[in-house]
Amino acid sequence: MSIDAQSVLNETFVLNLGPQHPATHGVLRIKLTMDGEYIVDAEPVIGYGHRMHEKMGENRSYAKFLPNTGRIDYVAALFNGHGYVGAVERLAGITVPERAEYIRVITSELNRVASHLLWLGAFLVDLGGFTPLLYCFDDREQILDLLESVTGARLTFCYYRFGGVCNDIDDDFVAGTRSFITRLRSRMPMYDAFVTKNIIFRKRVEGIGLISAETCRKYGATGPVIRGSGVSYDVRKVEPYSVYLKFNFDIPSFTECDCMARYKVRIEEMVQSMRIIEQALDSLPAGPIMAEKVPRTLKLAKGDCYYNVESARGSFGVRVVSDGSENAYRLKLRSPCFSNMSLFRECSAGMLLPDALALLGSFDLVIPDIDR
Amino acid sequence: MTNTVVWSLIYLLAFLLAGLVIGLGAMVMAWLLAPKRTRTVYQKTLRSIECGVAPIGHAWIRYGVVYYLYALIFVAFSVDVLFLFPVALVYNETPGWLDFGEVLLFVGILALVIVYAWKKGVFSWKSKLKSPQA
Amino acid sequence: MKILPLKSKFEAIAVRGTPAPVVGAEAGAPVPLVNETPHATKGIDLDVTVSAERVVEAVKILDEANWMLEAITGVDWLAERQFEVVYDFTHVDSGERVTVRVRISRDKPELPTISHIYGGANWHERETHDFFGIIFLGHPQLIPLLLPEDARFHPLRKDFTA
Amino acid sequence: MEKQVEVPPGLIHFAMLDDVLNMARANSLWPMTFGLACCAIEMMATGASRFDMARFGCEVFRPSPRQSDLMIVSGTISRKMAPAVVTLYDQMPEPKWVLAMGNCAISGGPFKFPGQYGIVEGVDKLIPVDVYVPGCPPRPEALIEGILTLEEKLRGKRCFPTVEAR
Repeated sequence: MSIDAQSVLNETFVLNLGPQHPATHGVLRIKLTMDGEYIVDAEPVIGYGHRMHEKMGENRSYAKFLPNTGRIDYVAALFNGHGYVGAVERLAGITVPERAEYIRVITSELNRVASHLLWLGAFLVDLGGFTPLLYCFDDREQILDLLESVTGARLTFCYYRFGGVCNDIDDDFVAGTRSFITRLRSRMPMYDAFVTKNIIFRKRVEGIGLISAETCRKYGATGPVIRGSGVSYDVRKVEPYSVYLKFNFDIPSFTECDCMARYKVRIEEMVQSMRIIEQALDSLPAGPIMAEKVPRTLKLAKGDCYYNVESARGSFGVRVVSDGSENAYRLKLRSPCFSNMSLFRECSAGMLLPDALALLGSFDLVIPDIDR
Repeated sequence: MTNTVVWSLIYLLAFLLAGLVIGLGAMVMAWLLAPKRTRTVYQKTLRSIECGVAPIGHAWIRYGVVYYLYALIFVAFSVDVLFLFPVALVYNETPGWLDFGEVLLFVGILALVIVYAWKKGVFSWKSKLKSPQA
Repeated sequence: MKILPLKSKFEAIAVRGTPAPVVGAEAGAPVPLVNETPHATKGIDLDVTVSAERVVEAVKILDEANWMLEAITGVDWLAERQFEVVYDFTHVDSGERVTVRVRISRDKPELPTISHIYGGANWHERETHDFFGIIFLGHPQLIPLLLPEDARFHPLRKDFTA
Repeated sequence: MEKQVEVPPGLIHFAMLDDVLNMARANSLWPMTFGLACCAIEMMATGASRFDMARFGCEVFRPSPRQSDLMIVSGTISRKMAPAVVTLYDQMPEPKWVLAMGNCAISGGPFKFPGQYGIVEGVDKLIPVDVYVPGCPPRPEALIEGILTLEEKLRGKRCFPTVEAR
C-alpha cells in the first residue's frame, strides 16, 4: 500500500499548544487538531490573561485609570497611554501644548523601536535561534535607560497626563537619544547580515503564513500584519493625530504577504521611527508641557468619542462613553492583537506545525493585549 | 589460557562491572537521597504534560506512517555506525589506502538506503489534507 | 470622501423600511438616523443608528464598499432598559470611520450575527456575549471567549455584583 | 492544603550530606519559563545579557515542569489559569520552590478591587510560596535579589554581598 493511500486512514489527535508554552509569549492556548505534522484545525482559546481592564475603566475615575493603560500592552505601553489620554482630551476638548505633543511623539517612537527589538529577539527564539535575543535585549536596555530617566518606569509607563506629560525631557535625554540612534544605525547592518541573510531563517519564513489583504480586511487585522500584505494602512498617515503631520517618514509595506514581509516591515519601521525621532528632536519647540486649567477631577460631557493611535502592533483604539459623571460609563479598548489573532484559525489550516509557530511569531502577540 | 588472555578477560570484566556500577549506582543514590514525597495540591503529578491542561483524547491512535519510516532509517544508520567501531580499532595496521577504500565501500553501500527512501518519498511529509485534493 | 455614496445608501434603507421607533431617538424620526459628525471632536465621520433587523443589510453595504470592521462594543443603558451595540468600521485608504449603532431591549437581548460577512466579528460577538449576555442569532460558536468555559455571569452589566 | 513549605527529606539524611545537597541545589536552580504577563518581560530582561541571572546559577530556562526545580510565577493568575498553575506545580519533581514575582502573584496587585471577578488574589492561595519579590514589575535587580534570598534560604547563609542601603 503506497504512502498516500496509507495516510488517508490516519486519525487526527488533539494537541494543546497550551497556556504555558515558550512559543506563545504568554498564556495563549491553541487546541490543535493534528494529522501527523499537519494542522487540521487550530482553535485559539484565549482568556487566560484576562485582567478586567474595561471593568476597571468603569469603576474608577479617569485619572485613576492611567496606570492601567501601561499594563494592557506592556511591551509598547506608551501607545495605550496615548490612545486613552487622546480619547479623554478629545471628549473634554483639552488642547495639548506643542512641546508636549513633540515629547509624546519622541517617547512613543522610542517605545516602538524597543517593542520591535523585543519582537525580533522573541521571534528568532521561536524559530530556534537564541543568540539574537541577547543582542536585541542589549539594544533595548539602552532605550529603557533613556525612558526610565524621563518616565521613571522601565516597562509599564504612566507618563502621559490629560493635557500633556508629567515630566519634561532635559538635555542629556536628548543627547542620549541621539547617541542611541547613531549606535543602533551602526548595528542595523549587523542585524541584516546576521539574521536577514541567514539561509536557515529565510527557509523558515519565506513563503510561510500567507495572509491575503482581503483576509486582513475581513478580520480587521492592522499594523505590520496588513502592511505585510501590501496595504500600507498606518493610522499616523491615514488618520493623522498628534503632530505626525509635521514629520516626513514613509510607511513600509511589502506585497509578499508572508512572514518575511512582516519581518521586513518591522525592521524598516525601526529605521523610520529613528527618522521621526531625529526630526522631532531637531524641531523640538520650547514652552509649557501641560495645558493650563485642566480640572483635577475631570467630568466629561455626555456622549462618546473614539480615538485611535498606531501602536507597535496595529491600530489601538479607545471608545469612551461618558454620562457626565467622573467615571467613564463605558470604556472600550480596541486592541490590535485581538483582531490580528482572530485570523490565525483560518490561515493556519493545513500548515505544518513549525510553520504555524513562525506565523504566530510574526503576529508579535502580547497576550494581555488580546485578553485585556 | 595464556597470561594475556586472562588479563584481557579481567579487563573486559572490569569494564562491564564499571558500566553496571555507574548505571545502577546512580539510580540507587537517587533512590536513597531524593525526597520521598512530592508536594502536590491536585495530585496530578503523574499526568502527562500538556502545557498545564488536561490532554484531550488518548495517544493510542493510528497516526501517520512517516514517523515509523524515519525511525527505520535511524536504526539502519545506527547499526552502520556500530560496525565502524571495530574498524576504528584496527584502522592503521596496514599502510596505504586499502583500509580507507574498504570503509568508503562499506558506508557507500549503506548510503543507498537514503537514495531508496528519497525515491519512495519518505522525506517529503505527505499529509492526509494534501493527498485527497492533489 | 468615501462616505458620501454610503450616506445615500443608508438613507435608502430608511425609506423602504417602516419607521420602527428607535427608543432614545426623537419619536417619529426615520430609521436609520444618519448624521455626519466632525472627525476632530467625535472621531467618527458617519454615525448611523439602525434597528435590529437592518443590521445585516447595513453591514452588507459597508462590506461591498470594502470597509474594515474595527470593533463591536456593547453598552448597557440600564436606565432605559436597553443594550446598545456599536459596530466600528474604517476604510484603509481614506481613514474615515463609520459607526453603526443598534439598540435592543435589555430583557430579550437578541441580534442577528454578522460573522458570516466579517470573519473578525466572530470573536468580537463572543466577547460582547461574554460581557453583556447579548445573544447573536446564528453565531457558530457562542461560548465564553475571555471568561472561563463554565462562566454564566456577565460582568459588564451595570447590575452585576461579583 | 497544608502549608508545609520545606522540602520533604530523603530516605537517609544527615547534616553534612544535607549541606552538600542544599549547596548543590542552591547553585543550580533551573527556573521554568512561566511568563504570565508584564513581569515575564522583566524576567526575560533578567535572563538576557545585561542583568544575567546565570551568574547566580539560574542559567537554564526549562520549558517543561519535569526538568525545572524553580517556578517563577511572573504575572497575574486569572481564574481561568489557576488550575493550569496548580497542575504545573504538581508535575514538578521534588525538590521544588516557588518564587512569586510581582504584586499580581503576591496579592493580586493593581487588579484587586472590590467586585473583581477574574483573578486569583495571590499565588499563595493555590500553592506554597518560598520567596516573594514585590514590584510592578519588579526590576531585574529585585528578581536577582529574590533568587539570592532563595539561595540563602537553601544554604542557610548568604555568600553574595548584600546591597547596603546608602
